[in-house]
Amino acid sequence: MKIMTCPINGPRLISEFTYWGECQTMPEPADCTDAQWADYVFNKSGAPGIKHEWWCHTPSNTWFIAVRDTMSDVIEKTFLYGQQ
Amino acid sequence: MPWRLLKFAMSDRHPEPRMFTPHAQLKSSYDVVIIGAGGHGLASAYYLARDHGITNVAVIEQGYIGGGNTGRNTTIIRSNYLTPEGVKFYDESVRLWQDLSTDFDLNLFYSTRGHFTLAHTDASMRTMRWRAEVNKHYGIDSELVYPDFIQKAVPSMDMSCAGHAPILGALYHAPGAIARHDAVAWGYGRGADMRGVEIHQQTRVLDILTQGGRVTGVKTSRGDIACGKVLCAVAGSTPRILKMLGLRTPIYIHPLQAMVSEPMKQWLDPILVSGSLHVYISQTARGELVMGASLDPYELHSTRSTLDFTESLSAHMVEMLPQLSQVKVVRQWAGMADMTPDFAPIMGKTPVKGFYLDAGWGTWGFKATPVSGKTMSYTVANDRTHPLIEGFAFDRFERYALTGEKGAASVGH
Amino acid sequence: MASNNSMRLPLQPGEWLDRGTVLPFRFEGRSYSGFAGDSISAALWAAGQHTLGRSFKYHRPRGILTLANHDINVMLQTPQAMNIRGDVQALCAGMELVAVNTAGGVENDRNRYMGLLARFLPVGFYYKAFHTKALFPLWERVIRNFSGLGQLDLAKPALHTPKRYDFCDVLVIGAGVSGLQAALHAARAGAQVVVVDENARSGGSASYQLGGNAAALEALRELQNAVAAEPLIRVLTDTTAVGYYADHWVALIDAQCMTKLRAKAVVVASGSFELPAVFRHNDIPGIMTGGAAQRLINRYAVRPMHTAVALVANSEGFTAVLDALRAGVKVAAVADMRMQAPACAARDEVRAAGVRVLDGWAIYEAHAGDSGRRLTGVTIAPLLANGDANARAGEQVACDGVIMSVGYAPAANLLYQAGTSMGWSDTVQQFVPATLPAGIFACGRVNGVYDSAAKALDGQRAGMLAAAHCGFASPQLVPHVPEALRCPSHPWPIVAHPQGKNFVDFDEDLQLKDFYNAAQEGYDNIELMKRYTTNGMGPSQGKHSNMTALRVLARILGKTPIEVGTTTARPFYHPVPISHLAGRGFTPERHTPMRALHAQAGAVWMAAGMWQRPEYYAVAGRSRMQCIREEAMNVREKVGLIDVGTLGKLEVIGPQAAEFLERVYISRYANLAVGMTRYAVMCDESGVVIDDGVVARLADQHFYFTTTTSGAATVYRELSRLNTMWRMDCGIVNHTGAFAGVNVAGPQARKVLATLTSADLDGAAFPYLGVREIDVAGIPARAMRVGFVGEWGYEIHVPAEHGAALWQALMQAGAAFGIRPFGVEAQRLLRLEKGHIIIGQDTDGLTVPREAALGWATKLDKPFFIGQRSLQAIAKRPQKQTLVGFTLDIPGMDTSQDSHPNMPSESHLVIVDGEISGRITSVAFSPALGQVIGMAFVTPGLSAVGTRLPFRLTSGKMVDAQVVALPFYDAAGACQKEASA
Amino acid sequence: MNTPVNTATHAPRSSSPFELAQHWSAEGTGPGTADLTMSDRSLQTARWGCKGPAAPQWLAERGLPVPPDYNSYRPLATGGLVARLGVTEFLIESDAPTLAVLRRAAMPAGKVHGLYPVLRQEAALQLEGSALHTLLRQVCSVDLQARENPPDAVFLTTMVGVGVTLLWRGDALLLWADGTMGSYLWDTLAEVALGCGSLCTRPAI
Repeated sequence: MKIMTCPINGPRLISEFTYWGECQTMPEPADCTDAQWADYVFNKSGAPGIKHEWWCHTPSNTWFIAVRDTMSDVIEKTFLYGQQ
Repeated sequence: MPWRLLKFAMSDRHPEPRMFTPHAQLKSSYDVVIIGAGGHGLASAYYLARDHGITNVAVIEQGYIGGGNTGRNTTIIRSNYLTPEGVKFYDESVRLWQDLSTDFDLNLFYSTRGHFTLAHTDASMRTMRWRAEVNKHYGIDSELVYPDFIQKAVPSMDMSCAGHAPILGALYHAPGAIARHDAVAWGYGRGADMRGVEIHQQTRVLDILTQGGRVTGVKTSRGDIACGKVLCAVAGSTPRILKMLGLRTPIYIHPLQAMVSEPMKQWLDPILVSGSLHVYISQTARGELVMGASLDPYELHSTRSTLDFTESLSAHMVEMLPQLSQVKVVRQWAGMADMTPDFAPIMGKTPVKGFYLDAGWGTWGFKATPVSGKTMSYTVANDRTHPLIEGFAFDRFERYALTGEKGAASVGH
Repeated sequence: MASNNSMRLPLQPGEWLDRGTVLPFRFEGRSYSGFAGDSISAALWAAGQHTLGRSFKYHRPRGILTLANHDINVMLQTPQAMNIRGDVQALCAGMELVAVNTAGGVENDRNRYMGLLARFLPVGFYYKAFHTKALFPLWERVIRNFSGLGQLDLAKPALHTPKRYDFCDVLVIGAGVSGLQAALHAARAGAQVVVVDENARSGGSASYQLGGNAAALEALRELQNAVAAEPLIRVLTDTTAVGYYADHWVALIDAQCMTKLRAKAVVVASGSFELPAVFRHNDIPGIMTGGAAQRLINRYAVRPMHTAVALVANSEGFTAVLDALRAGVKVAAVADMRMQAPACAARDEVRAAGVRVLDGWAIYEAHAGDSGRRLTGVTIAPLLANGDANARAGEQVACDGVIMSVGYAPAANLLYQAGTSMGWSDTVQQFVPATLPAGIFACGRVNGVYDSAAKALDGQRAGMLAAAHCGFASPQLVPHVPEALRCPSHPWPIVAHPQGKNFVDFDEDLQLKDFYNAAQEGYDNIELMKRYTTNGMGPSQGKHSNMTALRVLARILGKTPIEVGTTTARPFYHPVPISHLAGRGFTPERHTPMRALHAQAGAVWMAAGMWQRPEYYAVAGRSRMQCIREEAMNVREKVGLIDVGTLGKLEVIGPQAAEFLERVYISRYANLAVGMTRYAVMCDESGVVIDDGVVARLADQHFYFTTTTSGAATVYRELSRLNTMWRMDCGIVNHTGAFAGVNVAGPQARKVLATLTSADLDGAAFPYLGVREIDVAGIPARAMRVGFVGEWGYEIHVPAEHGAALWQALMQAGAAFGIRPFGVEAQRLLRLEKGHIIIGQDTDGLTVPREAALGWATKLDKPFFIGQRSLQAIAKRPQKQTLVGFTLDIPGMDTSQDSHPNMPSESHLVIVDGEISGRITSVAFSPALGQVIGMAFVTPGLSAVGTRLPFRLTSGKMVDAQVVALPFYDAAGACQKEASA
Repeated sequence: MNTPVNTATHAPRSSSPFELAQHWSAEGTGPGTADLTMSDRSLQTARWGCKGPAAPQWLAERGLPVPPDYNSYRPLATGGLVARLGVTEFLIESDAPTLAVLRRAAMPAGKVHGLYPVLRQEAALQLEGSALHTLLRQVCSVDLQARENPPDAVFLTTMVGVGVTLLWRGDALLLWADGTMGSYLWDTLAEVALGCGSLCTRPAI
């Protein structure tokens, strides 16, 4: 099974983790149109590429960021939010 | 012995003509370019040529005919959906399915087996009754059945699922069927080919050319093509193509895996699906058991296999059907499912004039092959959205007008 | 009739038999005996039994082909198991074997006439006919009855085998000479090594390819001893590496269980598959590969045949001939397909033995007697430049066996799975690794290395590099492996024949012409050809046929094999029983600390996610529904006790705790007074309702709040993520499992609690919706005045270790007041009477607050909350549906019954003017109100109080309900709070 | 208002809230002779926890040995231990009075900025014996006996589908899991253990 390396708990089976999805930047709710907001809520950059994603090591409830190639499934690095 | 087979006995040379004409190169322009020679793309080409007289069409395929999800799915065909738009759409599809073998003069092994969606909780019983009521309202043969009925259909099933998830009932859909998936693409391909459509395999789309928000052509690995209309029917590759046009959709790609057993004598008539256990199983005409589960848990644009998939699928299978312990699995594989947030496809026109989308097929695309071809060919030919697919419009998300199919896709098969 | 052992040889130097242990068994009703160490096929062959199976499509007699673990000519059935492969499956005493897929036995299979129909059954025949809509179901039944191999025993109980995890530095797959050398040198560098081999013993081809020279075994024995003496090496025989997965995760299968092994590096030394030659009738029993003949002789001490003709194209073939000669086989002729065969010792030895060797000859066709069950001879003929045989110049040679040794295909399945890109070597005429992924190494035949000295060096090289990859000292000197000088595989081991029956894929009965015809029909792409012909789709997954099919396609297209490419090699390398994959199957269950007490009280359990909860408490002589209604009435009239410990229980602490809650729930909490609680609804970003609960403010910076039972884990996880991102000055604690919780409710609730606490329970001191930290029965507790079930009630939370004590204390104290425990169903009824929704039942995946009558709770004017912006957008759009309450009178309904023909169920539809206009989300008979009540989503036009709602029942019958205002019971809330409040 | 909620020594406690007791010594073999001994420590030692950015400093100020590394532990002279779970969360096992002092100092929640008290009600087990290796190979995907593991390591992982906290104390493996999973975990480990040899189950002594 694939290994994911939690910045705190180290390398573990990826089944110990919960995938959330790609990190997004929220538009300022006050000054964006309904359509812009819907784009943020629903649309994704679905094409393959190297993405920053939220992952959680479930047993320890550790959230972190994984930089992953969604084509090759190679995980380039993982780090705690804000530490990169 | 049907006469058709006699030909083979009589003639020393193989009498069958070529199904797909090879084309040395692409023409400089076509009326319509269809990206993707899977079931949906070829069906659209077929109906464009047959029903709308548009034959100057090129189907561009980066791999080979039917090599994508058409050849990787578990071939289940049903129409017992949850929303009116879903039910009407898939019902039309099932109607078309039943005549395809004759239309094509090619046996698709369309086999009506009956389809059980098992419910293990009262919550899912509510969903099943909801689906049954909506289905019946639109004349679909679909009903809520109870354990005794299910046990009769599959006497060897452990109704308690090893005591972990007792079966309370099921949605039974008598018309539920399976078919030989590759043959569907071949049939549509041959039909389109006979009517003058060009199928270009091993041809990769590099870019889609536009001018003033309207499609003007396609750049491919074998040269550029001018065309006013492009239909994109590429399932797992959809986001990659849309990126060329700067179009954003909610579509996300997760692998969907399946596995197949050694052949054995027939014993399983119906198709079984369990939402709670996330498994489904049916037996092919060859005697193999085809088994699948729910989507992989994270985005991946690859068809790699995982061991944990076979482990959890097997564990759940054995709870439901203990005798499977002794069955051997010979092969596992995967496809790339293009999922949407409301478990309904995205079909029809897009913000780019002349660019039509047939995507968001997640885990339910195979059963929709004929009706997608029908409705998309209509939409492309008339530049007018076919009534059956109005609910699946590209812009429904920004209108917060999602379809309510989510409830139907506990496990989307 | 008892069997002889006519083909058994005297003791062989390397044999695997324990001749002391005789194993009697039965095959197709006849008695046989073999020795411990025999494979089933070997034991039958030793007894002169030649028809061991029937082919898949034409039901042709089949015998031994390769004996290499992928020989599906022999698929057997016992009362215990199906699809047993006789080629390597160890013989056991008392086996009751029959061949699969025959009608009336393997000798006189009534389906053999299928062979006569061959002309009518061209490639893809089943696509070409039988599809008249009316007739297909009939044809299909016929086809389904023919298809399939073994018979599944439907009565067989589940088998629970354990699964193991394992770890090592270097995993070596294949215990042949190169694999053992790799293991030895990796271990000597300090690596922990595991070696696996699918065979019963290590040694690989070196253990049977002796070339008539038993001394050849000595070198192997030394190597095996060196490995055995190395403490860092574990050798696992009878163990198959069936799949390679990400990050060197390899599935190992043995008879007992699956082991999931994590290695730091993997050496693939899996050898090669010997390929059958293609000529007419190449499947008659008696025709086998050189490897099969040598395994029979040197492992199982069985003479493969009396008189042989050998068809060879490599020196391995001559070693097989030498082994055969030593075993007393008369070799009538050797047809060497090569025009000029390179000099080779074995070849000279064969000539020296007086055997006739014809260069540039091949077998044109084989001849059978005894209705195809027995080989009687072959026609050999010289080859023309184009690879065809010149039949006219041919001659017939009598023989009862053929030894084929014309080439190999690498057993590269795991290399492909690992992502190796393979290249083509003209020198050895096979695919060899071009680019290996990090940590993957290959050696031996799979790496294109065939000469034994070179194989040893190649193994040493791979072992040293693998150890170095794991961080052990890099080797000073990595041995150089000499280039191959000879070619073990013939580029075209195929002889065309006008009448066909020259099989390429034995699993699927595919003949040479099928491939030409498929290509003619347009399936001239390796993947399409596979799918159309079904080549490689059988049980052996094309291990003996894929390479030949690829050669045929390459010739048709005028391309090189590398241009044609291969089909994707996926797991499994070898079939795996589902029992092994399933293992024990762990299904975690959660219980509150009151579990035993519920059981004593007669709880009937229901699953709520992982939790087990009392649905209701059974009472003798009462129906389920009676129990539920009586439990509910007892709450209305006296007092009831329910275990609510499964609710999610979270805390948020810190200066920004209130602000945090305001951002994740739709209501306000900054203005919530200390000591008070407030209902809380959570939405997702799109404004859909996803969870609800109660927020209690214990201190200015300390909030305790509940979530739904099913939502607890995900809500806690998502809140943690949000706070990781928001960096607010507060912390979230998950106390779901740490606290037990009960709700004591009913007119007598206060009196019951009063007997257990010193706290002031007066409405003024402890008002409705208040929260207090008090002692209950000496247990420190958090008590909340809640109204979920619509009576005066206290939700009491205590540390889990005191949960059982709390429950017992309340039941004892309540006895005098007629307390009864009530379950989930009674609670659902009670809350319905109060018009309280249940998230997930009275809402669905698209419900926004205003639709679920939660508009009052939604504070769109707050600075921010999750879902707010979407709700603002949605607010501008027309509402699709509204949740309303309804009542329905069913005159003369027998309330002791669970249901009534006129009683609607949840999910029944509202039908107005033939259109679907709504759906019931909750419905029940209310004993308190004496009528059927419920909630339904309806189109806004139907939401006005008094509107008639026509429901369609399952039967199709229509019943009318009335829209009424919510709640149904005690609208003023007089029962649950003091008049003043 | 806001008196600390936690294990109060005077409060009545059910024999074992995790219902492990009923299975004690079901298999009969004595601790000395069994291949595997499984003990229920749930109620044998008092337990308390806290987390938050201020936690390490705060514990140090109270004279507790704060493990410097994430996921490591320090033994207490009294026989208990301080385990650091991740970055700023701590699980403390000690005698009730010691913990009561800590608890009072931390309460009411919010009093100490950046310190969040955690009520610890885990099922706590101890596993030891010659068959332990065989058992772990079947239930844990982490190589707990790997050469490179530091002796004071704490592991947060899953076992038979349950989130667990693990550490080695000598040859014995200490295990904590959510109390509501306690009986499932106990039963399942016992079942697997029986497949690995003789088993002795008992309350911790």
